[in-house]
Amino acid sequence: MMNKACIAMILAGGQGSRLGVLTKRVAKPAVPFGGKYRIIDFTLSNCANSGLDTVGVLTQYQPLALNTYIGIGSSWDLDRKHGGVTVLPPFVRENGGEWYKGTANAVYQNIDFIEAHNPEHVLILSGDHIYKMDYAAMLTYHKQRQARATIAVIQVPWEEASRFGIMNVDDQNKIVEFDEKPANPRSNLASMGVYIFNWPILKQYLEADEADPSSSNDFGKNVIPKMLASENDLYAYPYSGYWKDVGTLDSLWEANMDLLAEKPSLDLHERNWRIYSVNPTQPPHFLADQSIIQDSLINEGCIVYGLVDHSVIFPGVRIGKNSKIHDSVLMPNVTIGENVIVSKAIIGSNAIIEEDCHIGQGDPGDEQELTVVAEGAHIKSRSKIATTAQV
Amino acid sequence: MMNKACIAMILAGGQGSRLGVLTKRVAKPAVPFGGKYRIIDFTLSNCANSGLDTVGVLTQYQPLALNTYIGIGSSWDLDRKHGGVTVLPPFVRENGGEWYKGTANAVYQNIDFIEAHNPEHVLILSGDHIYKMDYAAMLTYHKQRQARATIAVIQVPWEEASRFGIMNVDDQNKIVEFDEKPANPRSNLASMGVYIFNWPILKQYLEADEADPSSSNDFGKNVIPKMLASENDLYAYPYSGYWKDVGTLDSLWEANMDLLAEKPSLDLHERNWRIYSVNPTQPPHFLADQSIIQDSLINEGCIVYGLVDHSVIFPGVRIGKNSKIHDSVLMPNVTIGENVIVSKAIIGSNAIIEEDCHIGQGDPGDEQELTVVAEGAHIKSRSKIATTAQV
Amino acid sequence: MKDVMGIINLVEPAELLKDLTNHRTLGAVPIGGRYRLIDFVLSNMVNAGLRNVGIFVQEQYRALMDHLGTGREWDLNRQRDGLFILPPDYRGEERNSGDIEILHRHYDYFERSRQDTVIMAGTSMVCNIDYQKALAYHDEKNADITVIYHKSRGPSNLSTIFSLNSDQKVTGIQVNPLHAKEDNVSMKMYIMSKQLLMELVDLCLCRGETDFVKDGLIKNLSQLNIYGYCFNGYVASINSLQAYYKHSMELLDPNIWEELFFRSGLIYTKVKNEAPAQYGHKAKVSNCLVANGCMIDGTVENSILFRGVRIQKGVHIKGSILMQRSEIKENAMLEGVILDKDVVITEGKHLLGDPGYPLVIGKKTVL
Amino acid sequence: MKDVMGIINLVEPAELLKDLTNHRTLGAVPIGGRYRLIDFVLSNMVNAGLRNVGIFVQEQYRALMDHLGTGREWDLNRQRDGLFILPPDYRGEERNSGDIEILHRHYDYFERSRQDTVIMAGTSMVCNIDYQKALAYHDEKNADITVIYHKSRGPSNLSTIFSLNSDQKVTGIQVNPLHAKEDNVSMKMYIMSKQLLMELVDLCLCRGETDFVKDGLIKNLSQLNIYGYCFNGYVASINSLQAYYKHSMELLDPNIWEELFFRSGLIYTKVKNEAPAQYGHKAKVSNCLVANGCMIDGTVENSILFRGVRIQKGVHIKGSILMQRSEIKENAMLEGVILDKDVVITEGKHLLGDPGYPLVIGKKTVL
Repeated sequence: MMNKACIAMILAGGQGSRLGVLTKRVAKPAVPFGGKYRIIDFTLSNCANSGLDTVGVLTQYQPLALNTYIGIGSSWDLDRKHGGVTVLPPFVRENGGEWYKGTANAVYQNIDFIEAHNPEHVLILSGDHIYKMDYAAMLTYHKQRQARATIAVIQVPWEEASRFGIMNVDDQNKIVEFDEKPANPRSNLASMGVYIFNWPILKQYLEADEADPSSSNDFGKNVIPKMLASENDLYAYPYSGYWKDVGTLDSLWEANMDLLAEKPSLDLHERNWRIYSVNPTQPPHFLADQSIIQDSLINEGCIVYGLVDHSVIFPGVRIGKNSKIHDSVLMPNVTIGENVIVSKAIIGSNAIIEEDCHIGQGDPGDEQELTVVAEGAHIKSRSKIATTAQV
Repeated sequence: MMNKACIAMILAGGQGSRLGVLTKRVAKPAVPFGGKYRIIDFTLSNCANSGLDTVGVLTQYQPLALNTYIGIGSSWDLDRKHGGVTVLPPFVRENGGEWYKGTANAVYQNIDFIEAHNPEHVLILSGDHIYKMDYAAMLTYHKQRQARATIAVIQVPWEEASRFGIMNVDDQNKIVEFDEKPANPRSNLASMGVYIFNWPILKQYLEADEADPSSSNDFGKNVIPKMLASENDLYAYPYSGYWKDVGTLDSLWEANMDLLAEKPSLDLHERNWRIYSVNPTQPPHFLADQSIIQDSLINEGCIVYGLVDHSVIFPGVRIGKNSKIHDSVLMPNVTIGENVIVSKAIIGSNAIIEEDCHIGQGDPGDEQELTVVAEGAHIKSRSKIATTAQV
Repeated sequence: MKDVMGIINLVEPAELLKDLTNHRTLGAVPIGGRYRLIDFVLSNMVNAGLRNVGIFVQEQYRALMDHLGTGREWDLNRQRDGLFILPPDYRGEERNSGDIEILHRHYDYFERSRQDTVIMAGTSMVCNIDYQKALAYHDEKNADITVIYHKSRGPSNLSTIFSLNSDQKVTGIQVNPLHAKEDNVSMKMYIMSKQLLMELVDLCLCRGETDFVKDGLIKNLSQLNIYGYCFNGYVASINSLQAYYKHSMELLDPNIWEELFFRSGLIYTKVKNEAPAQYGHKAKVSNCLVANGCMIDGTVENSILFRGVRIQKGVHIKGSILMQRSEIKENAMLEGVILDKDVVITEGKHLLGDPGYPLVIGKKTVL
Repeated sequence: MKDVMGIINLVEPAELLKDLTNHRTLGAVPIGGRYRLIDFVLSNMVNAGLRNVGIFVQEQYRALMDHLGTGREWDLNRQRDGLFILPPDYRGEERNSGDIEILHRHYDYFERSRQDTVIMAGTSMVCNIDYQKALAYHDEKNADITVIYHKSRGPSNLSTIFSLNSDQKVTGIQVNPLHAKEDNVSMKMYIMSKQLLMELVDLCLCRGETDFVKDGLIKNLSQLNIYGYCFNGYVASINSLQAYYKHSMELLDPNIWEELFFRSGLIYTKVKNEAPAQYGHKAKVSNCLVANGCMIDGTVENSILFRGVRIQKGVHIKGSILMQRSEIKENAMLEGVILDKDVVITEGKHLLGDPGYPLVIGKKTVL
């Protein structure tokens, strides 16, 4: 097998419990996003577009949907003879099996997989961020500086900085300090959870981390701080562009709404950096005579008789006559009956909303909380769902 | 997704500890066999040749080699858009993760996978048997008899019957009794570990089995006996042809030697029932001027300067001048120096035997025990390895 | 299940679609917002379980090869069986016309294939048909050949018409009659044994005959048991530019949309990884089919927009078909127009065609 | 890494291989026990990281299409880029000969491709070359075109010969000279920018010229910076039946075997799922290359056996090349013979050719 200069390991094992009902049966990276995609599409497409052709996806929680979705990787042109996508679940060794204890432990347990490709560098990625990034450019940056590790960073609003892992850097972008969720941040450069390591060095730290019983075996909490304590050449790679950690229902909703700006900062139409995904087999959508659509994204296979305003509509959605959808996200195959009002809501896949329902707290334009209807829910006619609680 | 009439579940999780050093780093279904194949190729090829296109492979022990080997299933033409091969490792649910406790539990834990394909029938297979079988014919048999379950059986020599699960059948092939490894067998019809179930019925029994705390969650020990106790219509499907459970080193060696008969009962050349496998990229093998080859199988990429007699040679093997190989199996990329004698041995992949070594107990033709050299072993020159112990 | 192979015969008169077939074979003509004509017959075959499909092409088939690629979208990228594009591969000698010769050139493809039964079809009949039912009918009738037809009372001069007796046996065949008495219009789909097809091809060729229907079927009608299988679903026969426009507009009926795309199976096509269609603040769109990748900020009625069409503010479009990546700049107005791929309509331009004579603008035109 | 596309030009004089190219293009000629000529150049390109390869075919390319399939074996079955077989796709008009016209017919393929640099090669030069080194040389010399050559003192009448100055700049090109002074033999591999290739093709075409080397290179030699890159490895130039036989026999040298199949990368080919070769009790085989699927129970010396060859008891074979699925019945004797695919030699038959004039038995012959 060819020596692979750089391979990518995508951490996709998290349950994403803050996404509530949306992750009851699927892992967070498999949650639908943007009218067409699943969250992990962005990371996988970044890999494909960056020319990386060996990608390990570390799964643990409810992997079936993700496994089935990733399949043989052909949607991202990653169905390669050598390399390609490999889904890496926990497994049993001669002396028994062990679940992944943390992000670093997950990679540690797959040292054999990495060594089989004999890479110079390993790129560690999260499967649950929305962004477009050329990892090849980051690798060049890493090599030019002869860094031991490089961490991609983004400027976040100062008031949010304490939610992130914050880097303090010198004028060469060398990292001098790393604060995980600092109460009083001294910089607003947040780690994006995108790391490039020289493999021999990472391997050594993973082994040391594993041997440390007090470690929680996490990259951000353990491995990076330990590296910073003993190594000099860790660099921050400044990124500017759209980046969103869709860790909560509100941020998931916001990220969807971000796509509806006149010139969204995340351009899904860019021809040289396509976001690949599994394309369902659906005809173009049909808009009926009485339909009104504006400021929205609509995918194929939908039939719309009603009004869609400032919303994101996934494939196979049916919207009945006189129904009005405002500021909402309708996931695949949602059925909306007639005379329904949906306002600031996320409706999970395959949910059925019968006629004359009102989903959401108030009228469009009002300041409201988000309403979430679970995957597969069946809301009977004339129901009112207007709570912050998730149905 | 189309309703799949029948899907196959291959049990490939076993460690195969009786194969000793050969399964230290790979699961038993991934052990090389027949100069070219891995054991699981036979089951996968049977599936492909029987027209089954949805196959789940249940893995647990050291799955990396198997995962990498099966890859996207394209070697067996199972890289399909719908269905194809899916590797199914244990995983974590909302309430935690659980390893596979037994064969029945492994299938139980993947009920979601099976239901996603909505099959009428489920075929349960083992990944560690060597045989060719048309499962479509067995399914027809099952349907014709309107059976609840059908179990493939083969006549074994009476003196070996007590090693197997033995079926006692009536003159309609209806199973009246099942004895797991009986001391005094009343029939010599052994279960081949090939079962067809009507899915709704199997599901019900799997759920009942799971609820039974005293069960060891095994098809042979628990599910089949329970079914027999309460159902009428279980049939035996008589199979005649080559079938071998390569559960021990001796049986693995024997199965390899079986291929060297003038008309082997397992025909690897049959054009209408090809055994598919991952083909390494190797040129035709080269036999030098002084080489002598007889009664042997030799794969591509080998260079032979010595003598090969009644042996099975995998790809990439190099055999030096004046070396003699008798009654042996040389797995991929073994290097044999000059003046080496190998007699009744299995040499694991990538092993290096330096010049002037003697591997094996005696001279060819003598009654000898099998010698096994581990994968990657490096035997220094002038060594004598002649123990039943595995190096 | 019986093992059946598919033959898609692209030796079809394509000139009738005028500008749309200038640089592409009939099967490659775009339709329905994201498909090409061949997608329907090919998907129907795949949905009926066929795993070996040979596509006999004659000329202008490059766009078709691009579209089909490795056959992955139809799950036909296989080691054994799969999708075979069979070009004529001339060497020096003069070409004849007619499908017999093309079929004969690939005799070894038939020999090599393991299947006994053949479904042969063209691409001009757009429908969603369950071939399994027709195959069952073929067996039940013990027919030598089963021809599939539908009932249609339109002009017959571009159709093949069958006469049938009460048992559905074909008693007469007329090719392009000016005034047909019957309304049994051939869908140009044939089921027969591979053996019989090979015999008919060989027989015709050695007599110097060229046409499968006129020479192979009509001349042997008395010796063959040919039965008609009536398909009752929606059929769009794309045999003229007018028919192309008319049937395209019919897709704006949600019942036909449902039937054609979902009835017996899904219709597969090449994947493009386009984002969902984006509607701007000024968008007013009604009674339209819209594919992914479109960006719409104008008014569009009764129209079909293919993938990646861009419509700016102030634009007004009625009763038109806009193929892939058309771009309509501010304040342009189109009615009764068919734009081929990559057409740009500049600011303020007005174009007006007629449903009976739609205006076709050629590929890559900037107007 | 630079993004480079590959062009494999099959507009090559194939007649020189006589019976072996009766029904196949040169690139499809079997060689080395399991390969076809095209496998070498295609694998070299893939091993150098090329992900977009266009294969320009002219005629008799059906066997080639079968062999290449979806491109999976070369990992070129991709959504973006991949393997493109580009047939001439004539429409009515008369064909010219020459590679310029074929290249021009697929101008849009060049336009559509994202790569800036092109490696163009034929299939007659069998070698295992690291194109990355040649690409680095091309950059270092800042060449307009880099031509790859090797040193060879054989007869030059079937070769293109370069004259070079001390800086390796090409100062003269001779096509098939009877008596060449230099030994810089072209390997018919060219590196240049896509832009320049398109310009040269366009320039030649609009002047009515047909040949890339004679018209594109020689006539523009003074305006272009053409540099020669010398390849020092093993090269088999398959330009005649004698050369085919001679170079095939050279593969029985283990050093050449190692170099050709392992040196800079592996050589990929179509997979057949044959069992390992089986040697019987009476087998006596020495100095041979043997592919999988063979069953041998006779004596074979200094020969090459392709996949699935069957050799019965009492057979004696010397200095011969037996292609796929040849079957040699008991007591037959062959020497200096090339059997094309699927040949059957019946019991006791004797055949004797000469190394300088090997006897070729055509495909599917039963003798």
